[in-house]
Amino acid sequence: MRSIIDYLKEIILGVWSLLKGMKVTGSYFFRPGTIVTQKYPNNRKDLVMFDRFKGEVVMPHNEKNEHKCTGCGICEINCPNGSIEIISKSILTEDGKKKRAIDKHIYRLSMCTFCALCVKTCPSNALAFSQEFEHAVFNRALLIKTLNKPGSQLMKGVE
Amino acid sequence: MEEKVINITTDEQQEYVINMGPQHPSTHGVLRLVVSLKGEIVKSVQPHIGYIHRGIEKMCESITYPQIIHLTDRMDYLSAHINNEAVCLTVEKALEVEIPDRIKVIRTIMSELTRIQSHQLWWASFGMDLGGLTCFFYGLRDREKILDIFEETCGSRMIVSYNCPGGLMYDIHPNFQKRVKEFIKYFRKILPEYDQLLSGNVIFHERSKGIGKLTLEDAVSYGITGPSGRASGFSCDVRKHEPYSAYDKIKFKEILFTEGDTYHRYIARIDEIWESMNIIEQLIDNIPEGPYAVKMKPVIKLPEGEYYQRVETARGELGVFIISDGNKSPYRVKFRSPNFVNLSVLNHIAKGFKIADLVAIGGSLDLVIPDIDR
Amino acid sequence: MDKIQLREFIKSINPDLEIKEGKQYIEVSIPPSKLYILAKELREKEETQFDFLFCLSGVDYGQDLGVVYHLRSTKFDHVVVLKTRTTDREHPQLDSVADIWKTADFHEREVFDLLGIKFTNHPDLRRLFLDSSWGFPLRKDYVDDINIVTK
Amino acid sequence: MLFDIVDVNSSPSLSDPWWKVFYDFSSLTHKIDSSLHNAMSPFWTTIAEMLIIGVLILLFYALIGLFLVYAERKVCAFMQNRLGPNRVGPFGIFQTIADLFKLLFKELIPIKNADSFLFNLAPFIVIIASFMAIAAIPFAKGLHAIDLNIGVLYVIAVSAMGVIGVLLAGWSSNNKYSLIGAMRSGAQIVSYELSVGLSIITIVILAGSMQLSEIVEAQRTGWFIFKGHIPAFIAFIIFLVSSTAETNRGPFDLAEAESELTAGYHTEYSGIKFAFFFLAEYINMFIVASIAATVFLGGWMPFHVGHWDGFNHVMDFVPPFVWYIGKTFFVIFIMMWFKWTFPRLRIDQLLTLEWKYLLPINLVNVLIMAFLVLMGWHF
Repeated sequence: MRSIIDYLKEIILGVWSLLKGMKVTGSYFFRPGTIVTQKYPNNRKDLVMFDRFKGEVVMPHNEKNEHKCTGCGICEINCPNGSIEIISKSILTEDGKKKRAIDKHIYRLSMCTFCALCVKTCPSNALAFSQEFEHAVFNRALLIKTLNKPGSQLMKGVE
Repeated sequence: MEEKVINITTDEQQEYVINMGPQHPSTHGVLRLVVSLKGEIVKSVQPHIGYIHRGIEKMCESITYPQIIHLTDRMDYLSAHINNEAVCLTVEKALEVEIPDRIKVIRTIMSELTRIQSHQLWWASFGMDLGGLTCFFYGLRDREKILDIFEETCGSRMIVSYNCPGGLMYDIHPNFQKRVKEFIKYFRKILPEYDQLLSGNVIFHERSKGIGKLTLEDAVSYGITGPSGRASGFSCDVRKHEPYSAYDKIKFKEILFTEGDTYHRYIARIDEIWESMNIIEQLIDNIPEGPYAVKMKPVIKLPEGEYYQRVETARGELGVFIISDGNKSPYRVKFRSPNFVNLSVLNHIAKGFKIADLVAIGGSLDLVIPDIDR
Repeated sequence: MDKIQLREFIKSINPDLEIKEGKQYIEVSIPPSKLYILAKELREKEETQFDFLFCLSGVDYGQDLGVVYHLRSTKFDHVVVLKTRTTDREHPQLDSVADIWKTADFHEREVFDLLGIKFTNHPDLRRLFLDSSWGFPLRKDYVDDINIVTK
Repeated sequence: MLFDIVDVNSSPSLSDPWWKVFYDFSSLTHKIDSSLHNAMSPFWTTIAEMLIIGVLILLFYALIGLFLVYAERKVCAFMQNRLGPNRVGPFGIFQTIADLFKLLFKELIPIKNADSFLFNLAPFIVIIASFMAIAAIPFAKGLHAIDLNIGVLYVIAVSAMGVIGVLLAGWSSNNKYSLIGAMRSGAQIVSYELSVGLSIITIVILAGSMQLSEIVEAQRTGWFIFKGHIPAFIAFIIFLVSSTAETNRGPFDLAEAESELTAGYHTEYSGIKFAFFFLAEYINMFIVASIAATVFLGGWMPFHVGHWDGFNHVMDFVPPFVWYIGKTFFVIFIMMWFKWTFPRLRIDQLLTLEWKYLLPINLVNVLIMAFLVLMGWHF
């Protein structure tokens, strides 16, 4: 008799535990307000990324097309993957001295691991992260980017 | 007339060998298990690893200490922050740098958040291993909230790279405390649902109780650490035994069980989530003022010698062993990764159970394959 | 046991060992031939009970190949580091400790795979990550023109 | 011949308005039958009727399959806090049609060491088994392809035939996972067939007939699940559980067990052959749900409560076909709810559940029901 009671108890408790699980899923079924899905390409307009989001490395330019990069090469040394390459040239300053300046700041997005060492170690804060995250392209060559804009110059007062 | 060949098959020849993986839904990555079966019963499991061996230890020998950190993210990607912290602690220990309290507290909070999100993902995939697909979505839904906190402060969601030798990359975001408190409040309400959905279930109890028993002796001998080891009664919480960061200042309980089966490995992790939330609640309102990083030399060179640092990741004890010869890059780095060691016990505990149990046991050990392969 | 006691105790087992006070732990250098015996004693002696081998790392010291064992006792919470070296780079051989600590099984396979140190009496010494055609990548003289890129 | 079996009692009159046909399809079928008879000989009439019914059922089959796949995806998505398909068409309703085209155009990968004849035969066996079962289901009053006098037995027997296809698929694809999946499926269906049969027998005792139309007719005064007291309710629960197991759906989807056996018996199938298995799974679910609706929930009979005449009249106003579909989808929803909530059982626990729990309870239940019917204690 005892065993039969235990047997029935086992069944009832088992079914009860199953019903509790069904309560959880069922309650979500009848509360569509809790749905967390974002319809991504449709909400592109009002999608705001966090301001620290590491999308890709960019070199901010001001309105006079000036940047802060002196071409010192610290970012190149610090990059663990060799995704930054700096091609420098020598230019004549106003007072007739020869000076090193960047010709091209090449950044290979495909090799970047977003460790932020370049941005952090840059002595003149020339680099920053943008919030751009849609990096997909059809050609790998497009992932090699030149960060300084054509014709840009070093900002005054940055050494 | 041809001679008749009589085949005498032994027990061993009758075994039915199947390859689980490298592409298999329940190996959680490119792990290959060669399983010998007899009927449904597992006779032996041979793990074959190395499909994503990247040679991180070799790579570390040619790069500088700050650069190592971004590689450790990619070992156990679910405990990324804790891995970073381990390397930073080793470097700081070697250089004998005094770390301000603010950094320690922030590191502790971040570590515990990492632990919670790792256990959430584990819960999600463990539920899926057992066939309850809904668990997967609930787990990921809640994990997203922590990842948002990470994204706001660190700039990335999973591979955070938030530590650097001597402190942190940036200060915490102004919203950090508010968001963490919101999350804790939310998750304290949601976590019992996990229990109702999966672990309160009679099917779950049947599937997990008494499955894959690991005795204390074996756990120590195999070196099984983390929640899996603690479920067997192996007191191996580095946070208690060798406190680092701010763990010596806070009160928390080491979750210990003695049964060591799949069910208790599960419960150990769930209890750890509760405990982690307690730790965060103790710290979140008391973040001291101070700098977020100590000024370090531009080129970090460790003095000659050997340094070992243990930390508790979400899966167990991570050891960082650095041999330095005084250069800017280490002479030899060894990562004692918890998953690598935990995998070695799989054959021992899965023998004699069924295939479905093998999946459950593998899920309960919470393996992360990149950490095994490194 | 604290560090001094531990030192005395190891001295008492084997008086001619080189014991060094490391930065964190006691470091015992031991020739390969005596390693297994000492390891077994440390594991089984009532006073030490080093039952948890928490790290086993192979190191290429340039001339020699060596293995470092980090041992801990779960009962007393003390730690000792054993170090052994072999000068033979062609056929390096060490005794396996896999029957003392089961965790050494995988660790030794890893060391064999990456450094090429053979462990005698190992239950199942196969390569772990790489296939048999690879060299031993963690050795300092390993060259790989394709996969290792230097600037 | 096929059409006029349908209805004997009702006398259709031409004066009824056109919408009356939704309450009684027999007038429509009679009309078609008689006009066909006028046009050709009885032999060709039968052939033509078979053709019409075949095409209709095929169409229905495809539609139901497509809709159920969509419904399942939506239901599971809502349970999992997701939106589910939402790209193709409004609310993603054309998603499954897009999937169908994808499956149609996919390459049928030939397996080198497979037993190609059996390999190709297996999906057809599975789909034909479900196709045959659908013929005997009463969709509404007068909408009933063939009303066998052993309807219940026929449906159970035929729907269990699908396992042969599953076994063949697993064996012939020469894949170890498939074989394990197929063997599990075999063991599972052989044991759960028993429970399905016994739980229906409980109701057959109450109804006193195995003819599906009579079972439905007997529920005019009240559905069997209410008429039969607790035994009928227990039988309903057991039927739900064991029919979920019989259709290889979660939490009893051991034959596929995607976290253990990747995809089980249909691992090696691709394209439209895979689609056949996929479709058959959903149609089997529909069949067992409609059996549950017919036997326990009164088929196309509306819901009536005692002497609430006004209420009963409103219920009568809803066409029988809608009642039937509503009940069937209610059962299907419960089965989906099961699937998306519970973890999967292990094979030995699956058999334990059958032999140690469902079967003994079922046997006792049959006895109690027989006793109730003998004493006349049912409503």
